[in-house]
Amino acid sequence: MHMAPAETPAAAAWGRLLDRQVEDLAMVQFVTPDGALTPAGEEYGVDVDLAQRLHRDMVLARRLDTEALALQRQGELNLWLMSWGQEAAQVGSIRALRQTDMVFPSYREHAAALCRGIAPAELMAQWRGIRHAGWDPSVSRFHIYSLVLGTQTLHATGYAMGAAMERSDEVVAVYFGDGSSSQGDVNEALNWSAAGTLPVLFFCQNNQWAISTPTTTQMRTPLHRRATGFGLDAYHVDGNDVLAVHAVTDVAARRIRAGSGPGLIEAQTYRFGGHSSSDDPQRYRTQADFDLWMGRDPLVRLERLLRTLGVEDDWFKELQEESDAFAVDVRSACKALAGSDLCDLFGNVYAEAHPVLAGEREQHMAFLAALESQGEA
Amino acid sequence: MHMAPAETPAAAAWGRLLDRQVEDLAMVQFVTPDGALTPAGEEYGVDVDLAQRLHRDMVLARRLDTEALALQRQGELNLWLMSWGQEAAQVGSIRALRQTDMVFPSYREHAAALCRGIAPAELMAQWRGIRHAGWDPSVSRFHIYSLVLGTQTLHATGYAMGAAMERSDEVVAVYFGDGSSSQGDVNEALNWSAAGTLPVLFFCQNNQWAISTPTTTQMRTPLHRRATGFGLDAYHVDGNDVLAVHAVTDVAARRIRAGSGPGLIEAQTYRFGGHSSSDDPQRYRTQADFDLWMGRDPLVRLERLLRTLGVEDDWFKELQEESDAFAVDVRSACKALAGSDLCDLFGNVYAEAHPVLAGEREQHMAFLAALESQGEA
Amino acid sequence: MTTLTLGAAINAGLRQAMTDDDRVLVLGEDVGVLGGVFRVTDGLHAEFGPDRVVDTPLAESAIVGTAIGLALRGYRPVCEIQFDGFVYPAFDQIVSQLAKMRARSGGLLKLPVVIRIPVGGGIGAVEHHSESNEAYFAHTAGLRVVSCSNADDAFHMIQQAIHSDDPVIFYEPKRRYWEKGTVANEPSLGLHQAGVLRRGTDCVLAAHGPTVATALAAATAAEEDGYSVAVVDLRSISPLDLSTVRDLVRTTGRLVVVHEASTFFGLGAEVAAAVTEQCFFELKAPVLRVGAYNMPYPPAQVEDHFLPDVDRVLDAIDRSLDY
Amino acid sequence: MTTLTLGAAINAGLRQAMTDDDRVLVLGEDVGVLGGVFRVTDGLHAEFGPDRVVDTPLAESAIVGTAIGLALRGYRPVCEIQFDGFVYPAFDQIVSQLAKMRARSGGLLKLPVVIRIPVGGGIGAVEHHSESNEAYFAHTAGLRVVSCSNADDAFHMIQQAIHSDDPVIFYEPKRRYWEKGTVANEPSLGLHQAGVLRRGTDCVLAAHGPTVATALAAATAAEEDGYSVAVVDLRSISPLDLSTVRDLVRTTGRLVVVHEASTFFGLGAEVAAAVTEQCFFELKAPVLRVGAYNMPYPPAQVEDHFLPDVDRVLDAIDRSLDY
Ligand SMILES: Cc1ncc(C[n+]2csc(CCOP(=O)(O)OP(=O)(O)O)c2C)c(N)n1
Ligand SMILES: Cc1ncc(C[n+]2csc(CCOP(=O)(O)OP(=O)(O)O)c2C)c(N)n1
Ligand SMILES: [Mg+2]
Ligand SMILES: [Mg+2]
Repeated sequence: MHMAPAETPAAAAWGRLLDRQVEDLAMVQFVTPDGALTPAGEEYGVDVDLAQRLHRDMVLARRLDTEALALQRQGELNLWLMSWGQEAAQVGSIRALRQTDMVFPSYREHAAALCRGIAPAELMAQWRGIRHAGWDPSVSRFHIYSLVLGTQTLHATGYAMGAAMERSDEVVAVYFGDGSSSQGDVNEALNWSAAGTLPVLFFCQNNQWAISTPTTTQMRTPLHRRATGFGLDAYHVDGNDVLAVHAVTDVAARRIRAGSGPGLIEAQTYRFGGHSSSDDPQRYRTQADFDLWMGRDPLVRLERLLRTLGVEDDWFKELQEESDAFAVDVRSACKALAGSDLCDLFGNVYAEAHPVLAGEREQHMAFLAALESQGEA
Repeated sequence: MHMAPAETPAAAAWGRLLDRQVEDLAMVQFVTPDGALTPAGEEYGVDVDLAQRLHRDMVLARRLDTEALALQRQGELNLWLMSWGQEAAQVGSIRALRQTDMVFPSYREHAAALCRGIAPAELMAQWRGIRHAGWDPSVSRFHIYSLVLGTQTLHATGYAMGAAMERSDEVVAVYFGDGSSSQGDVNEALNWSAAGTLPVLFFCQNNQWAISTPTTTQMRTPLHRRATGFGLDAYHVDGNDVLAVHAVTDVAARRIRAGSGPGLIEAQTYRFGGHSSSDDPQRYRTQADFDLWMGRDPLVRLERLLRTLGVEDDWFKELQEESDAFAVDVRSACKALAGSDLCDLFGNVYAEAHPVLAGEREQHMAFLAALESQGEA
Repeated sequence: MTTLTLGAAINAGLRQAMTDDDRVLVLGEDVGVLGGVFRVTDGLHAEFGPDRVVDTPLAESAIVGTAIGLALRGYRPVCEIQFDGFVYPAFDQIVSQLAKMRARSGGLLKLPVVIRIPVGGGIGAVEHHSESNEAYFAHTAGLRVVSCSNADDAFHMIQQAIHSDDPVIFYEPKRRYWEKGTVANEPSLGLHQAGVLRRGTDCVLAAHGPTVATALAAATAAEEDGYSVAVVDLRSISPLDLSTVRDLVRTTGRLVVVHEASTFFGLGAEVAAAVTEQCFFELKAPVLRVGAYNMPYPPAQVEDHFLPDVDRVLDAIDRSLDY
Repeated sequence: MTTLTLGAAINAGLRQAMTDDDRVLVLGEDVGVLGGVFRVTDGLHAEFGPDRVVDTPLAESAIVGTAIGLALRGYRPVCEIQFDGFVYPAFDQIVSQLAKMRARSGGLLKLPVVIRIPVGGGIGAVEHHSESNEAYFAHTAGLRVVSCSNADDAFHMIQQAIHSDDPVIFYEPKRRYWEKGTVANEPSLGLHQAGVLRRGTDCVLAAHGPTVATALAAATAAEEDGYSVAVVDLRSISPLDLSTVRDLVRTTGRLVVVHEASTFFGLGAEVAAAVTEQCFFELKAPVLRVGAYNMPYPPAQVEDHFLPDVDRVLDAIDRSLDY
């Protein structure tokens, strides 16, 4: 990995200082892309019922994504960021947490959000430009999306300070991307949570790209290795293998609940779509790369495994029907989404009375009234 | 280090994921506190001439510190931050670099600054409130002090981007403290320089305190371990052992020049004084701690070694005389430091013409003139 | 009724707030064992323990970012930023997260976070330790910005800020920390009300925080020259209590705004624009501004010439009266 | 003389500057292979290579911090911030380092860094993608802040900004990226001069960047109602070219400032305060401001009601004329 230095006596004598490089963690995988169990998968065993539930979560999430992209193309949404390809990472992790564990998502966690009972309409409201955030985090225990990259890792850390103070056995989970890990905030959060032995689970979906920027531009070593350096328990998992993700998250969460401090899971995955509906990934990545990863589709692999394990065709058909019905709901829910008036928003800024804003609201109402009377005149 | 998780089959099976913790690097030491060579020191050998030069640097630096603190107590300086106790870390490292290597200091690197030919008056100007920075970095290749913690690590990284682009064999060195390592900027710099294989040498003086906050509050693992996680070559050295610091810096610099990417040296040290002349360290640390570290004084240890190696009393006496003469110069230089007028500062803000500021300058001059004529009237 | 320094009054206010409500936490660099570099949190660590008075790692973005997380969990964190010039690493968390999160959530979330900032010059400090940055936060919708100038206000305003369900930037005039004043048992004004310290018929001076004393001294000096000058302590910078200022200006027709920050895009501009709009026909002279020149805070040796002082305020009053 | 979109004009200006001087570098997120999310750096990576067009890691503080290091080594870096709302993580490096380093060094160091920011609303974007934050930087001594409104200015101003030995915040009105205009071979104005786009005798509109077109449209509409309205494109926000504005105001006695940022502590306040001070007796009405309300930029669905539009400008003209 390193170029040899000019060999001097000093360098020769002290070069060994550097020998103790950290080894990268092997990636945990239970199911191969063609649906076979790995030795680790065999050892762990498969809970078929769980696997079916996870599969259903993934199928519906993918359907939402497909429908939403289509709605964007039809002009019903301003923008959509697909989680396509990352369903296993999201579903596997969130399903291994308790419903009461608070989650701080980034902005691509639609599959995770659905698992927390957030409705498609609530998810789409933001991208239709109706609201900045569509759901109530106190109900779903799923915080609103954070679009300023990495900021949410500190919110999770603070939330976990509270949990630690209260001696609660909660885990506070936070999602972020490979690109975001270059932000100061994320590193402050890793360090702060480690120093404070806080119950935070950092979950990085390493989908290998930050818009057009590959992970190799962001970092020299894999993120799980960096996390170890900060003193977190780090895990490296095949992010397209929902069973492995679920198992690793389960282990990590147990350790965190037991008080061992924060953990980080790096889930190796790939986004099949563009960064967003505005992005054309062909400008920066190859068809070969895409094809390679298409061969590692999380849904295909689990379906193969399930079929091998004897899940019948009927079950898949029923799921397909459920998914079709869901798609109809998604489309109509999207189109039904109508927003509020600008006038209503003045009241959302401050919790308490605010004379400047109140004055501006009045001014705005007067302006509208004048406009209207002009229109009439 | 970690609490045991509730033992479940999953945890048992996958607990081994965590076994590969990074080992902390042993601290390199050549000279023990009582002046004896360690086996490593024996193996490396002592260049007595170099050792004498380093000792002289340290003695003068300490003298500057003592005088400056006295001057502060007399009201001649507004503030002073001593490098007392950290002379070996600073002198050993900067003397292992080339004079042409650019250095980005923090704010406590007076010993290093003196080695770069910066005059005591230039150093004291800032703390007497005369100027914000007292020297010309293009002459000393020692950037102005950065008081906003950690910001300079990114400047060094950018400077090194230029060096890398030009295929130069420079090293860009940057000093910072243990506390500062919690800042986002420092971690962005570690990551960015590693990702870009840039010739930056990060030098952390871990003096165990950030004002009243101990290193244990800042981080869970030692900094050199974190650096390894980011993919830097990391070194851990006894920062009170000037010969070890010099040797380790030499190795690190050679590797960096050879193109292996950034390195980080963590120098274990202690500040004997308060954080600044305004600080009372007895509020937060114990006498026992202080006494322990007093027993590890970098100057005492090197003097013992030098005497063992046959350096004569005369040499130490001459050095004492030089130091006394230096002290006289320091005091008179300080008192001679007079500043500029506010009026002169308007021209320092922008390199090019600026009508708003020019107008304000005129306004100010008119005000002064009016005031004067009133005074006369 | 008791006599305290301004610094001790904030300390007492924090203690009171922490006693009244155990969801109130204090966090920042060196706020615990040391009691803060200005000793404003002195004794709180001993009294309330390390869970409620948290010595944090050295990272301002994280101080504010974790405070947001704590607030989302129901706590009322009070962050200390050690010096004005060190708030910028937290700017993103303050401006994009703390300020906007309530609006972003459609009014669902509340963020009762207070950020205490010792502010301004006059103590002979090195660079980055004497800044006045209220304009950045006042221009940021979603924040409240207040500034205390004396012990009584300090004691009450810090508690009112903590009681507020909105985020509050709380400025403490560091060169006035050691000035004593009497502290009443009850506050006489709401957090966002300006206080009229002195009535006058010729001209109004509006100031806040560290320059209130300067304005009062200037008013006294002007009196000797035969002018009757009113002084209003704005106390709240966002929202501004314009009606109090306006009422005074309607009598005098003249207003001078005094602050330490650069005048360019500063508080004086907002006050001038708003008052002029509302009192256009009453104004006998344009609203004048006395503040910093458009340059970074200079070295300590010249700060006395840089800071708005009585002479510069008197000069502005003269210019106003000359119209 | 050629016709380009505003975005393509900046691209051409960057290419010209890079061709003229090989110390000019471009760095930012996705500026290389992709050519930026708005394609403003399209083709530069292919033409100048990865050393001079740098796809950076995702860290704004580091983008500006390393640009400072590059500038200290003699380069002239041009940073791209992907969207207005993402400049805040770099705020500390901009405000404490980039802006102040020259003054801190006693005038020894120079920092020729340009920070390009696509700014403002109107493209139906999600939160944090439609902000107008010029006031923060204008209030920061040591920076220059400019804003282009059309292709011709875009082409020349980006080059003038790069030639400047001072740090320049360069605003690009993102909703105007696709608007075409003719580009002259030579600039007609200096970087910090305002441009008079339209003369008029009843009222002056001052705008910059995205609202210049709004102001022009309003002036045209007002003409139909029989009013003669002048329009000035401020172009430079710091320093402000007050003399050009003042000259126009001396004829009309009325001024309305139009911008997308919140009026509270915004550009309009500074212009109002300064112009009122200098034209007190000429003003027939207070300087009026049309800008954002004191709230975070709202969801896209209502942005048309939020952004200053022709109706709101006309309303302000009416109010001004009513005095
Ligand atoms: C602070 C900040 N800078 C820039 C952006 C613009 N941006 C949005 S997403 C993105 C890439 C994020 O990559 P990654 O973290 O890997 O997440 P992914 O999109 O791959 O899920 C960028 C640069 C932003 N949202 N926030
Ligand atoms: C961004 C920022 N925050 C806070 C401070 C105030 N401050 C000055 S020095 C210091 C402690 C620094 O500790 P460390 O980095 O270990 O350096 P040392 O003083 O021990 O050399 C603090 C908190 C600062 N200068 N900059
Ligand atoms: Mg990614
Ligand atoms: Mg330290």
